[in-house]
Amino acid sequence: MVWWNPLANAAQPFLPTSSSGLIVSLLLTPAVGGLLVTLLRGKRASGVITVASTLLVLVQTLVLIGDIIAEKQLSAFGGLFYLDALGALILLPIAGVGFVSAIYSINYMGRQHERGLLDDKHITRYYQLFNAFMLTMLLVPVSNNMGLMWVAIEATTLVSVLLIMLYTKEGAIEAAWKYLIIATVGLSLALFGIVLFSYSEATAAPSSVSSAAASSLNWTYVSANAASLNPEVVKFAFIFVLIGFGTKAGLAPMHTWLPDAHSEAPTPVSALLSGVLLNCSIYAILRFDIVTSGTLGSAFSSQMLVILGAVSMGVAAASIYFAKDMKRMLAYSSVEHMGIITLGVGFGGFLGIFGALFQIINHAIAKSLMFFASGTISQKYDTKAISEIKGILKIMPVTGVVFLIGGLTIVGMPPFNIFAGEFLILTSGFSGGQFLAISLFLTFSVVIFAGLMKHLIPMVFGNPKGPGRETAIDANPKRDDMGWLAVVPMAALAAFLIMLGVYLPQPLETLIRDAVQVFNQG
Amino acid sequence: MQVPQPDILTLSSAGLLVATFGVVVRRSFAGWLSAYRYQTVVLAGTTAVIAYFADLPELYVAAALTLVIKAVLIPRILVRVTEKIKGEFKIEANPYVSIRLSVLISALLVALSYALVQETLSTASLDVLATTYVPVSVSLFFIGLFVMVSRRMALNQVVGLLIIENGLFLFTAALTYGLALIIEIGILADILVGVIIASVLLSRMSQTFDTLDMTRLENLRDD
Amino acid sequence: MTWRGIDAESVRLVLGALQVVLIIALAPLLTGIMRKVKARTQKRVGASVTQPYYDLSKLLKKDEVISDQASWVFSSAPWVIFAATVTASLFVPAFVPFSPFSVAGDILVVIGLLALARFFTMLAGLDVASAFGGLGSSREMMISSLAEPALFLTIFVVSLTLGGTNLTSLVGAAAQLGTVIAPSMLFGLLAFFVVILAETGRLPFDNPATHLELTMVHEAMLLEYSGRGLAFIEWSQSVKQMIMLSLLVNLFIPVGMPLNSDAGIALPLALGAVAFVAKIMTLSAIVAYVETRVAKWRLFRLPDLLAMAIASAMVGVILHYL
Amino acid sequence: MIVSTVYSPILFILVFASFVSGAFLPLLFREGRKATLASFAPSALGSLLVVALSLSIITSGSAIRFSSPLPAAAAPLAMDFYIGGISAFFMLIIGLVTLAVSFYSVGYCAEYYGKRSVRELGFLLNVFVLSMLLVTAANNVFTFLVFWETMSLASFFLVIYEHENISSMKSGITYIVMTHLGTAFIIGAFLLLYFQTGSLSFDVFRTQAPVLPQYTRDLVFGLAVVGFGTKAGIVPLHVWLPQAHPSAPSNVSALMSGVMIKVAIYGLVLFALGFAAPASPADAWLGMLLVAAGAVSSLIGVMYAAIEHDIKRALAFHSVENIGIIVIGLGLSVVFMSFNLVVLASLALLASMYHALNHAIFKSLLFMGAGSVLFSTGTRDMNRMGGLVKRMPWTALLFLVGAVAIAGLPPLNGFVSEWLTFQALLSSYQVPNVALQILVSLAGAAFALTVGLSLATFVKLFGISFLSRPRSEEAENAKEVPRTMIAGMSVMACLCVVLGVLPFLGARLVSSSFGFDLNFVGSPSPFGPLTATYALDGLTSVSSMSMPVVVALMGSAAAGLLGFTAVTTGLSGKTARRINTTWDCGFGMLNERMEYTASSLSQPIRTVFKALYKPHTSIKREHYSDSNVYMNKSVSVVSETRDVFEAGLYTGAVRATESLFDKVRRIQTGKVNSYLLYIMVVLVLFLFLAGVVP
Repeated sequence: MVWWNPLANAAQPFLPTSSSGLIVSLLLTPAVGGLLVTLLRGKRASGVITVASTLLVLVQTLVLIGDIIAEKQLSAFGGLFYLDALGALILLPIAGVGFVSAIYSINYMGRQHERGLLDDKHITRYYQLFNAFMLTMLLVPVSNNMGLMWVAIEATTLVSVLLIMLYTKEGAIEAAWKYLIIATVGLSLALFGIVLFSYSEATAAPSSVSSAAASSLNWTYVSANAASLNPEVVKFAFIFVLIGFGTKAGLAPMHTWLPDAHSEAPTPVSALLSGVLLNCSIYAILRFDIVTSGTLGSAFSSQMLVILGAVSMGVAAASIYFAKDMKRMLAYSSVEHMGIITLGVGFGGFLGIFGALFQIINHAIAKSLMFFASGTISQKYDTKAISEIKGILKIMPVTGVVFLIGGLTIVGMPPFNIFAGEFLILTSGFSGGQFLAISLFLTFSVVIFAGLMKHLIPMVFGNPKGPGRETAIDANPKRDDMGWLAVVPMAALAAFLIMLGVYLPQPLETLIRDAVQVFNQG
Repeated sequence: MQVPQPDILTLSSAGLLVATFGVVVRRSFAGWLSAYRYQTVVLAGTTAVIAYFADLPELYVAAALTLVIKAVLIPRILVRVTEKIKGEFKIEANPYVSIRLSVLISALLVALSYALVQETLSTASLDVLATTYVPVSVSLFFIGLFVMVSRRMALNQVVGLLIIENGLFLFTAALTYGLALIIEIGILADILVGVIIASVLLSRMSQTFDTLDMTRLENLRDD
Repeated sequence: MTWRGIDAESVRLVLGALQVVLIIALAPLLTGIMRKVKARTQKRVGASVTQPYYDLSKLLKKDEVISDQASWVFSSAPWVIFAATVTASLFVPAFVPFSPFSVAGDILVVIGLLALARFFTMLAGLDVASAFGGLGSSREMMISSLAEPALFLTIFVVSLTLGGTNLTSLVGAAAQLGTVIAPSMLFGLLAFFVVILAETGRLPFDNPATHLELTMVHEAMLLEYSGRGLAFIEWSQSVKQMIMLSLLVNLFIPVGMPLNSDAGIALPLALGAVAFVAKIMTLSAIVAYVETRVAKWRLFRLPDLLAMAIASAMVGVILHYL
Repeated sequence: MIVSTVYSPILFILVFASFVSGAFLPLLFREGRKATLASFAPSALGSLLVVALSLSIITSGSAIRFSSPLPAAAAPLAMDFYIGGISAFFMLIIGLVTLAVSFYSVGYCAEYYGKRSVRELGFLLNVFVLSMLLVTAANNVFTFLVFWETMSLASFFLVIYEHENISSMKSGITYIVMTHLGTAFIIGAFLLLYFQTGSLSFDVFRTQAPVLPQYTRDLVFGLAVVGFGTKAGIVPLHVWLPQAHPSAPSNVSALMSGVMIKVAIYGLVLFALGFAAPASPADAWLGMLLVAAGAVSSLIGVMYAAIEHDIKRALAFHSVENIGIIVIGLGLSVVFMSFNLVVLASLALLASMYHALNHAIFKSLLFMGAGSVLFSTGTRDMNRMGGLVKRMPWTALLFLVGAVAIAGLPPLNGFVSEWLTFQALLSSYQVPNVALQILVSLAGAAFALTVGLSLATFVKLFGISFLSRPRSEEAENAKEVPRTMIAGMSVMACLCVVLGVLPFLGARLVSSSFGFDLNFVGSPSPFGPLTATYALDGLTSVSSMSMPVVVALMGSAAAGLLGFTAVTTGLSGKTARRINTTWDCGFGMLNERMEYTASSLSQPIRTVFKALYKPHTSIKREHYSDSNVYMNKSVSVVSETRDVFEAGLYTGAVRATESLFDKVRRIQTGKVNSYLLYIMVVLVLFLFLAGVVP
């Protein structure tokens, strides 16, 4: 049952007829969007164009997913682009969060403009970069070639650095610099790994030395031949890839750039960075994990993944507990969730992978919601300091409620979706007998829960104005949620959080199941 | 394929290492840049040699592109962008690790790289190109990383990064005779854009912070 | 124990009813005897042993003076206290080794009912807004709550030795054991004796003969009562004393107690009743004598005494198990 | 348990629908009385249905089983429900208390009109009750955990309902964090079972319980005790309870103390007698662990209650005490079960569950009573109350009923379950293990002290709050609460009387819920006695207790006394009653400041147990002039006691954890160089690891 059929039918005249063409048009959409923004230049127009282009991306993604569910895999452009269920699963949050973020941008960037923090030129550049960012991210899951994927991921770094640099204040420059340096170093490690992978094929089949250069870096080829790779080389290749993409995915202790970059970026971008971009790197790790498991068996990569996952949770727990800055706290929470996803993949088994993939979607929704809410809140209070923000519910009732829901979600409270994912991961950990990792998981999640509640509850509840507290909130603040364009995206995301907590729609379930299948076939 | 002469290989790898050490021992931006340029030229030559022996015309293109982008364009961009930056910011006056110790450590890293390659890739049947260049490329990577870790000046870190990229390129060329050309172009484009962005950041940094010393960029931290 | 025969049953019922009437009627006499013994040992002549009856009848005739602060709690307390205490007495075998109601209530029910009476006494003390009442309740709270573990452990010892908590079967079992006193029971006896002193407000816990605010416990709570209400409470107090002493006599000193098999026969029953009267007189004489030998203890030394009782009962339990 | 028929879940769906409508209906109305009715009328209806449903399940011995209509994503995420006798028993508790609380809330919410949102309160309260019901109905791990946490969350929001109050918010955070910690342990217990059995269904857990390896059983049991113990408030995991329960609105306090901690007991029962049920004498120590924990909890709970002067906090500490008593019974049941003494195990379980039922009833009654006092006087401090018996006669009477019941005095229900618990403790001599015998008797002594102290505490609670002179203006001007509130309390007071006077009804209810043979408790008549049978050295003796007879005898004693006085006064002429002032030693100016207060009343107890309370007294003097220290202008004495568990155990543990994590987070130095170094180190480390590990 394809529940988006009516939507797809309506969009049909504007879409290429063949599914593989759809991949290309998917990539073209943000490119065209960016071009139009450059040409038209209006503040209002660029926003509308971006929303339209992301909407189009979303529609195309949904159609593509429908096709993937039906046909399992698609390829285009002479095998350069390839999409299967796993890639489609990553595509979904990119398109979804991208669209919501574009809507939110109109309101948020508009207000930043009103307050004189940004001028017209900045706004145009913002929307150009936004489209470029979408393009680079979309490129990651659809590329069949490891090298191309690497290029795309490196490109996301560069574009997002530019987005962070939109502000010229000290923090933004510092964050952008650290992000650029660390991510680039990390990614060059990943490229080492990719080359080693490629080499492991060459050594396995010496006759194909010359052809190795071209097709050997394709997923389709590598995963089919995983068993014949040189195990010794694959082992080291995986370590390089894991640490390299792990840096970009924000796994501790390579996560150091993440809190800076995510907290200094414009809020809609923070949402994309945390909710979507991290997934792209996780996706890369997943792909290489498939190959490595095919060559070495799953024990080796599992061990590495579990170690990194547990460390990430621990570091995130410590930092969340002592957080002072709202957005940094959320950024650390992303580190935590990347850790959880990594743990899920490391635990393995159907449930572990299913949980991890489910968690990718859950986290994308929850974290973008949290960043949107925090953006609205920090605009209202004119600060990001946790101690300065009190009584959100009294000033912004809707924002307060969704912020609370999001907060409870990211700490893994039922009946919200992240709990379901974490439960699956825990279950798989137990069935694998990984008791040390599980007890660390539980301990850290309790610490994170305690830390987040300690910060979140006084922010949401209480009185906005207290004795001895000087904030931008005047004595009798008007109840105001900063416009419907800010509220609607958050409310929609919150609805998804609750729905996915108790009920997973059939198509999404099939998609995740197929993605797990991709995993298990490799 | 023809078996290349060992002396060419040894010479070129020695040249690469010497250029790298040049970056380590020098204190000024101009010095680093010239060492880097020299290294890149040697690298392009080496790639051409590999292309010749492996008989891969694609690799010639990659070598040429490397020469143009890395040896010409990137230094030029860096020089152009950093023109306005005060001279004193371009000098590594007080690194975390002294220059003398840095040289020692770099030498150690070279040894480590050889050992590492010996350890990890011994089972695979490496051809003579790979046995020569892979350890060198790994040393470039480690030394580049070491430079980035031990230096305080932002410009020095950019140079460290560029050395890493060179190591990477050599690694690719030596081990798998390069990636597909389109990928190579993509990588080079990424590097180029990266350097441009880095230089824009550098000039903003010098305006905003009035320094390029990384010790001033420690405001975003948790305590 | 089975008593299926109708005749035996009705005899028991009659005897049991007689026993209850005797307990209620003779309880003030026991108080009088104790006062007399006390006076004698203090080289006083003392009032007649029937003096408590005169007191009661006088009080019943007198007008009541009620505090303007008192509520219905104050006025209902004497009724509740009396009803609870008298009901407790129904379950206690005293003159005869059984109680007709025993199947409906055991030793724990007896203690519960006495606690109910105490609860209302304490509330009544607080109700009249007098500092004395609060003082009495406060002290009673401490003493009674500390006496509770000693009492429970004593019951534990008794129940372990004799089986169950049903009073009739306990007394029957005690008679079965005869004069043999197990070491565990000896410690239990010691603890129970202390508990009786605490529960009935004798020295060194409380001086029943004084109204000094420094030393009062029980009397302080009753300070506002007069006339009929006071009569009820005084009477209940005597009954309670009677209950406690009967328990001690029949559980720990089963000398002369008719055996189960003799429960229906007149002679052993009569002998048993005589033995009981003799024992309880002796015991009250001992209590009275002890009272002349000790002074009232300082309030915060009392926990030491109770702790001793607890320890003693605990030793009893352990001795039983070992 | 024999499942004779399987009901259709239609009644349960109706229950679900009523609570859901209770949650969402008020959102359609404006704040005020209509919204209040819209949320509490459905909840009253729902709880009536729950009572009907659970009673029909219990009496018919049947069960309901159904699954969620929504398809689950993965098998572990399926929703599955099963309502058997045990679930039905706890549902009955929930239903009864919710019924009373729904009535009560209608009046109580009037306090909030115009101040804060009644709609929120109604929403949360309905969600809270519904989630508790669903926890007891859950039949697999995921379902249980989802509703368990929903329950925690809803109650947490209710605790911080008055969130402008900083202390309220703090106690809420303590609560939710501790309860989450508990949940982590519960997850551990469940998933360990999953590891062992390969299934997440409770059905499989039940059937696999006997073949569980010993160490798994021990571990699962331990984890469950810690997990559920946190929610139930077993010492030393109780720290949150006396903070959170009083902070909530009183109708919620009634639900939390009366019902929510019973849901934790349900979880404990699930493990102690089901998933990790004892199989051999080697498991006896698990039961003994519970007995010890219960004894300590009851004692510590009542000791803190004894010195408390905040009426709701005192009641919350009493919840700790009563949970202790329940746990003692449960532990004894486990001990007996492990020696295969089935009859005794049933007796102990009967005692425990009867007390759970009783505690739900009288504790909710008392919290509602305290809420009424709060409603009228606006204070929770007993030192500012007094004289309320004349101003709020109904509340006073109902509170007194609750106090008599909870103090374990005949003829009300508290006595019955404590009698049963005593019997269970006394019968421990049949356990063939001297160490256990002695330990149980020690626990018995602790239990006895608890009972004694709780009597004392309720003298204080009732006496200071309701009796003597008003100690403040608020108390002076207090008025009786609205009729709906009285009605809510009356329901519970009636149940106290019914379950006390007709204990056989309660015993029957428990035994048919838990499916054990009732032969040992006596003949099946509502007026019959409760009986416990002993076998000792061939001497069989019976202890029995018949509360109807006791009540009848008390009535006749009182009637007899009435007759006696009528006769005597008839002989000697009528006596008069005169009203006069309380005797004041001729001072003439007796006022409320001379009365005993809550603190002074409990002062002897505080002195006796000062080793535990560690009271800290500070005296502040102000002089007329600094030169003359003998002329005091004013002297103020502040005496406070600290919770030694909070200070000793938790503060230390939290500090240690914090300092550890504080070190970890400092890796975020702000230096890009060190960040790069981390990457390098991790790389080298992993390469090394890969080289070493084949």
